[in-house]
Amino acid sequence: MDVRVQSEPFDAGALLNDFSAGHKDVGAIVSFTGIVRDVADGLRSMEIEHYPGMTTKAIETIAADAMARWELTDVLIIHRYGALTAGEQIMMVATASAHRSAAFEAADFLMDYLKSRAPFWKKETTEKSASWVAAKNDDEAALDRWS
Amino acid sequence: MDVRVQSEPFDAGALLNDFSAGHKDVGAIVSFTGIVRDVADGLRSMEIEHYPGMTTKAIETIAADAMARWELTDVLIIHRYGALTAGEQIMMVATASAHRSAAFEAADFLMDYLKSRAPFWKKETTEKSASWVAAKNDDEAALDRWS
Amino acid sequence: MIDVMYFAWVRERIGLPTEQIETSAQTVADLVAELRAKEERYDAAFADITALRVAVDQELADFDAPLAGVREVAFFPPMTGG
Amino acid sequence: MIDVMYFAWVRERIGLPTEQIETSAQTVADLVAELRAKEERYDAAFADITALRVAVDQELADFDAPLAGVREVAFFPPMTGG
Repeated sequence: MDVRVQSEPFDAGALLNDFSAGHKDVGAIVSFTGIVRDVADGLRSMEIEHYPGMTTKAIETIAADAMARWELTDVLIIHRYGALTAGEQIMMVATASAHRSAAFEAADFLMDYLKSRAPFWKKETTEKSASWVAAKNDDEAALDRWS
Repeated sequence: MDVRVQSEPFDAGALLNDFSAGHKDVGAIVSFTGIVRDVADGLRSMEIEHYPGMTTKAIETIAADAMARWELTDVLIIHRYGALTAGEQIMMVATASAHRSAAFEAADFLMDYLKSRAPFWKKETTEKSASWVAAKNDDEAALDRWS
Repeated sequence: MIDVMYFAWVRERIGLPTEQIETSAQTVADLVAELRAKEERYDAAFADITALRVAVDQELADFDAPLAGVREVAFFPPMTGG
Repeated sequence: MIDVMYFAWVRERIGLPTEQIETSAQTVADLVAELRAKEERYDAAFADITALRVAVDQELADFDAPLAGVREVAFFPPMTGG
């Protein structure tokens, strides 16, 4: 399990290759990369605040839940904080499994939980205004899929 | 849409980075990489036969179906043929979308259809014997999820 | 003349990947019947039609698909890509 | 003494990221009541408790969680990671 919380950009392709290397028992690798989208008013920056004392622990708990729930060989999670601009990569998860469905479901699960249970908060500053991104009711509802 | 059918290995990481580059309207990228797994008797080689006249067309049809069904910005599909050994990458799909669920579902859909509707056949040669991989009833049943 | 192609174990059982066949078969099923009558190895390959799939002019088709104007027919087991 | 932390708009509304608080509150809810009584900006930040989440010693908790032995309490809006 590899969990990284960092402000620096990351190289998703290099990380995917490192993650894939040296697993002969793995048949399936799924990756998800989240990217800052531009918004209607023109995004000047996306500021991601986090709770340093809690973030890594919270993500490790989510990753351990996934590994307990599916037959996974490995899990990678990277999440950035700080100021990002449109087009930048915010975060990435990767899952490795002997089974395709396990790799897909676990990656989807990780994303649902990272969204609602890892202590990050996004603030969008556009050319016109600045506001905290509101959590969606859907985000919470998404967790019910896994209970 | 980018569809490649080739015998040569590919660099999944480099392809993922190329695929991700230059999309500011994309929030989510999902990739799936399929890897040749070792088997109990020791895999000497996995031979993938295909139907050259049909393969690319069949895959393009599957990719077009996915793009008609979900709001996707782009789709990448690479599938190899020829002789592979354990640990080698067989194929890769990547999907880009503004929406996470669309990217996940479309990648899952592409995999289900590539498995049962693209003209590839796998033959495993182990230290003891050689045999064609049989399609699973599950593979066909998986397609019903999308109808 | 139709190009008939075989893949995977169908190819191995029949012993060749492709052949040109002079036929007046109206449907794929008719063509299969002709092939089975031809030689033992064809009869064996086509014994269980439910284990086979067919493509007509490079698109998946049914065994009752008509052959009028068709240039290429391929027989193979269920696909195992991905 | 408990370290109390605020994140996102809770931090902005209260105007500071963290403070040490001398309290005899038995639960998180008691602590919230104490804070609300303190100053208008706290009262405003905690006005709608359903819009807030709380972590006790860096783990998500409920507002009725006990504070005995607790060193750190954090208040924040629902998370928006991913």
